[in-house]
Amino acid sequence: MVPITPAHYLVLSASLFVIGVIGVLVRRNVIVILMSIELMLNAVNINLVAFAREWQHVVGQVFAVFVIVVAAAEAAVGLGIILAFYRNKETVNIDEMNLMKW
Amino acid sequence: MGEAIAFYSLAAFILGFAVLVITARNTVHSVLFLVVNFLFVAALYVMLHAEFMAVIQVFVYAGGIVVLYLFVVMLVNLKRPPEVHADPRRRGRLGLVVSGLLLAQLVAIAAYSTTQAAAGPASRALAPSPPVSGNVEQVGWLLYTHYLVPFEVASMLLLVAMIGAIILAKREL
Amino acid sequence: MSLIWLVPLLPGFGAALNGLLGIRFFSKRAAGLVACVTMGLAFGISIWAFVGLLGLAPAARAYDVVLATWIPPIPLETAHGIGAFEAPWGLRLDPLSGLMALVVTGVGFLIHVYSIGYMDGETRGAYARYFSYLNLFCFFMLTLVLGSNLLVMFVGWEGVGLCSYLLIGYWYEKQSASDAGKKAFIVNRIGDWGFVLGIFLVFFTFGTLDFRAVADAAASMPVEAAGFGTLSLICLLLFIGATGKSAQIPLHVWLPDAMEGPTPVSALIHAATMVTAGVYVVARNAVLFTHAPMVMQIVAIVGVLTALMAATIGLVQNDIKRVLAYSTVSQLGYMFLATGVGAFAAAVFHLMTHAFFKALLFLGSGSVIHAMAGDQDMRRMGALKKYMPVTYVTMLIGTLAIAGIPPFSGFFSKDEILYRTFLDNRLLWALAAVTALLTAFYMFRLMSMTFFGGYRGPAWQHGADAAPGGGHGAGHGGHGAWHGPHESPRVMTVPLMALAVGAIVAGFVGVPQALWGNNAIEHFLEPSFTASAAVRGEAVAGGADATTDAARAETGAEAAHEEGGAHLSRGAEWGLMLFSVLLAVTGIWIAWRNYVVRPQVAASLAERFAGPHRMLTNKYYVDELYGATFVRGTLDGARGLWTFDRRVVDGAVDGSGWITRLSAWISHMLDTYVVDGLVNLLGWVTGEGSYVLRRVQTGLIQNYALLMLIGVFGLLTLYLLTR
Amino acid sequence: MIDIVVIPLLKIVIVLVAVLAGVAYLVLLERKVIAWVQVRLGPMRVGPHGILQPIADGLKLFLKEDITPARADRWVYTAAPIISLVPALIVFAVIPFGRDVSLFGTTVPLHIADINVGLLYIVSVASIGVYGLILAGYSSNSKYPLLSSLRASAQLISYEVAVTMTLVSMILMAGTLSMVGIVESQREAGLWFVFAQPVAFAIYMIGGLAETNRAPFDLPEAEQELVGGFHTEYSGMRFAFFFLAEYANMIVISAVAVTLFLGGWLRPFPGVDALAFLDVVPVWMWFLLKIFVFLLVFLWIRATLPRYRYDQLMRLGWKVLIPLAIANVVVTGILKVVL
Repeated sequence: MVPITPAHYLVLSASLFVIGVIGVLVRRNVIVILMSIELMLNAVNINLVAFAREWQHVVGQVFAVFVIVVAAAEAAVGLGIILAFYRNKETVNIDEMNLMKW
Repeated sequence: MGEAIAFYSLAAFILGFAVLVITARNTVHSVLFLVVNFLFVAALYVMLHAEFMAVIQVFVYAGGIVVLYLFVVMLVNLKRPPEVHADPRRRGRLGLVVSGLLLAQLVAIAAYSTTQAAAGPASRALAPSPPVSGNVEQVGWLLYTHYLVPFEVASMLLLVAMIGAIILAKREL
Repeated sequence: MSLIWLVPLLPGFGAALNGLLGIRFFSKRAAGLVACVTMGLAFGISIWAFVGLLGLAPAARAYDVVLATWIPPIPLETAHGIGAFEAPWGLRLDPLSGLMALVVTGVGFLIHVYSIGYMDGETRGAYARYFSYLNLFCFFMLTLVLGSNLLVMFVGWEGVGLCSYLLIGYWYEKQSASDAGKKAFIVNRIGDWGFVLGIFLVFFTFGTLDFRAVADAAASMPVEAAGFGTLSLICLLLFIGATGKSAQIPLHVWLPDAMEGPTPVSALIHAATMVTAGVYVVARNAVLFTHAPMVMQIVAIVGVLTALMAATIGLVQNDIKRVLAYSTVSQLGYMFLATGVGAFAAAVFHLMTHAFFKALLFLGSGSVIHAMAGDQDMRRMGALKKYMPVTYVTMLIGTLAIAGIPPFSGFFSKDEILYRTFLDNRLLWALAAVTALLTAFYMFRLMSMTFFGGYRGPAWQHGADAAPGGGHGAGHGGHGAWHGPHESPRVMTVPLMALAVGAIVAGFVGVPQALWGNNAIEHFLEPSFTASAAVRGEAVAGGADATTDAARAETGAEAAHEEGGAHLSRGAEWGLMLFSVLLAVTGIWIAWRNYVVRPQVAASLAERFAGPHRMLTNKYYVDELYGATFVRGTLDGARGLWTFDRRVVDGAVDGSGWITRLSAWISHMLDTYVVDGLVNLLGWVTGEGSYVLRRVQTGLIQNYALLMLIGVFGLLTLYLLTR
Repeated sequence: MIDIVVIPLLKIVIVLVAVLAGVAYLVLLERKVIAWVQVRLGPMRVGPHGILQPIADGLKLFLKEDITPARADRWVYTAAPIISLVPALIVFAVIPFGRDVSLFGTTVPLHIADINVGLLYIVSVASIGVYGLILAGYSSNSKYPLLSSLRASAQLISYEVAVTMTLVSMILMAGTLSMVGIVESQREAGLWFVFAQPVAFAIYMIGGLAETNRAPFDLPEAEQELVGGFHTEYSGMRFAFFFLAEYANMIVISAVAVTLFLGGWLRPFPGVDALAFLDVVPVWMWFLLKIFVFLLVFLWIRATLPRYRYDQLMRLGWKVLIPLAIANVVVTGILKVVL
């Protein structure tokens, strides 16, 4: 059985990332889309931590911390927007969030 | 050996739950799957000897953010299901295809990169290596010395996000 | 004598009172009273001053009053370096001005009184307006007369011109009246042009405008016997002004038309005073004229020709006032003839007597017109003797006076003139004699047609029909019906009598030695016509020619009582007198024979000499000539200028404006279609392009995300391919 | 092999059994104490003075029919009790009961695992526990549970902040995240941190009451308003799980408080040698004793204080405790730098 190299983690995170992308592109529920974004961020984090492990240096984890911070902020604001929108239009369907167009 | 088993099983769980997250009809279920997914990611971190990251993952993601999701879902989801009204102009399938292509490309890159010699040592000079031992100590040392300014900026970002969320979510100010 | 400044100011005050308040507030009686009282006071003051003047020694008979400084000294360029141009409000009383003031105030006063009755028909405002004009005229006339320098005189000069205009056009509703006023004014302007130039030249030559100073300065200059020098030019210019004011050829045309004014106005302004201003000016500058013999000749010729022409015209006129007007012109001609021959005293003498009898005649004619309810045509009169005896008698006296029948005043003055002319130039004397004959003839023609023969006027019912001829001058216009010819009210007859007395006695101040009288008026006036004694002395010391000049200059004033020099024997003088009287009698007899005994003869004569008759009736076509030349020329020139203005100047202006508009239009088009076009094109392109581009803007977030993903894919591909 | 697999497994079993038994008897203890406070006798039937009452309850719950409401989210409905119980139990993995002891010739540390992020581990696991409440309320498809679950979770999250802040100040004091390390640091410091951090202790106590939904913060299961709280629809073993989870949480809170503030297994005033005779008592006895005292205090408070109103609850949490905790952290940091 081959040893676990960073390539494995790369493939893993890539797959997770792509799954998040698919979620973003396919689902119409805004909340799910946000969650997919969280998935993508996690993929990134996996990469960071994996390379931190690979290089025996925690800088990657530090970056991961920042990523988590960003994720938290994004979640808070995004969900606030969703709530506000929901109060006005009684929907979370992204296909109905198409006011900003010609 | 054991590492391989752990990795493959964890990877399988992570990807499986991720797929469940984006495929579950019920939003609450997908939120739950997300939590489980995060927990497995945390386990992966533990396997990578990043205990701090693991705990933070659980604490912040599972314990904070996702709870927020759950609240929003409960506040929002009690009305009609959101899946009605699909806009025909949306290119869902094309998205799938492109995503697949992207995955293939990324995997290709990863496979290609393994054949190359790791450019590690050069990059290791990015940041000073902490003089302390222990995961948490090292992370903290870096955060409060070399990455102090980004740290403060991050705190500012959080503050701003908090205020913005309050403004947005509050019905009347 | 120290109150002399009141003489002009009193009438001025009256004029102001009547003009400012009277027109609105005064009753007729009040207005008339104001005017007459002011004039009466002026008359009294002038008499008193005159008496005071007589009380002085002949050499010192001059009294100056300076009311105020009008123009402070201004340095101006003159012939002798820089001179101070100044003009005080100065009045001078000397024999000449005293006499003139006496005449003006006296006759003026009587005419004021007369006007009270004559203008009775006017409405209250017009009445006050008339009297304010009349007073204003007297004010200016007296300023003219008493002014001590040319500028003050010129003020009066223009003022009387103004008043003449106002009074001729008094009935301004009548087109002919206003036209006549304008005519008089414009013709006078022509004369005044010369007069002003004369004043300028006087100042430039002598550096002063004071008469006395000018006279003294001129006395020390040589007589321009041969050439035509500065003095001659001055005299010519002044004479032009005189012709304008005194209706001499060629500016005589305005006077007959001036008869459109009320008859008292004709009497005062156009017979007694204003028209004689020209004579007064010439006499006032006697010294200058004596130093310009050539101009003297011109003056004499103009005078005699004017006299003759006016007399001939007067022969055939049928309008009673026009006849008198032409006779006035002719008498003025006599006066200028006198000045021309150097007999200034005789001229002033004739001026005085003429003022009396001509004013008398005019007022009489006014009375007649009054009686005829405004009709002035003698052909519709006749046999008025029995209706208005007072008028008849007074007018008869006036006529005899003008005809030169002794012992009336006209005889002395006219005979003096004829005598002096005879001494100076036989030809002129002949013409003057013929004029005398004609004068006698047409005056008695007037008398005959008016008072003798049968009544040819319109019939009248007692109190039935309205006055014919509109009766603008008719005192009875006020109370409707015309009751036929009748004597005028006392307020009009009394002045007539007074003037008649004047016409009789005025001559006795100048009885010649030939009739054992001493020519008092000449001696009295002499200082006014000569330079002051001192100047004369140094002029004598100045050299032979100067002395001869002085002597020659003084002949005009002294030859009459000098033994020797240009003089005739007493017998010859008698002969001349008899001859002139004979001429007058002949004229009277012809008139009597033709118009009273056998009136048809006149008509037959008119038919036989139709051409000359027509020419005379049309006044030698002078008006037509002027109308054809000057008026038409002026009008055509004005029209031409107007056309030029409209075509060329306005054309240029309009053209520039048009060009501006065109360019503005062009730039507007440019702006609209090019500039805006570009802008709109840009906007259009943007809009159309956005139609295409906004297709991308689907509002579907996931499509945007998909685009992002494709971008990432593309970038990665690029990365892979390029590394 | 033994000390890698067998001994940890033994320890886990012992701890689980002890905790569950403790929970069972804690219920009895509560009933008795409140009865005494209210001058009653409490359960007296089963066994002498109702000693066997917990067993009877357990049997009853075990045998009771397990009802799932119609149109409930079945999976979640099933998962919710487990999700709420498991965190409460796995927290004990890092609680040290005492110094290493040697028996049978091998030194055995009296804790299951000593990880260097122990405190964070506790916090994060506790934060997981909230899912149990929310999902229970959501999945039972009934309004009372839903409301109470929302209340409970909101309350939990709000007070968690304050509690975490106090823990931060404790970490500042100890300079480590490991529980053992904290106890050791207290021993070295020679006094319990409760004396060094009275404010943090008070905040932690109040926050602990709130997190465990105990009186006076027991709004989520306020019988008067919401019939029974988030587990109204539950019955049988699932209900038992919730029950266990709640009381286990009480014990967890007490254990953590003891470890952080009361010196864990240390005897009173460890710095004073005059009291060395107290060391005759085994260390784990000290630990259990302190926990017992804590639990008594819990019960005592419940029996004494009335319930808060919801707005009062939130005001206390957000406007008093959190600012106070932050201030405490700041002051502590400053003091650490200065001293």
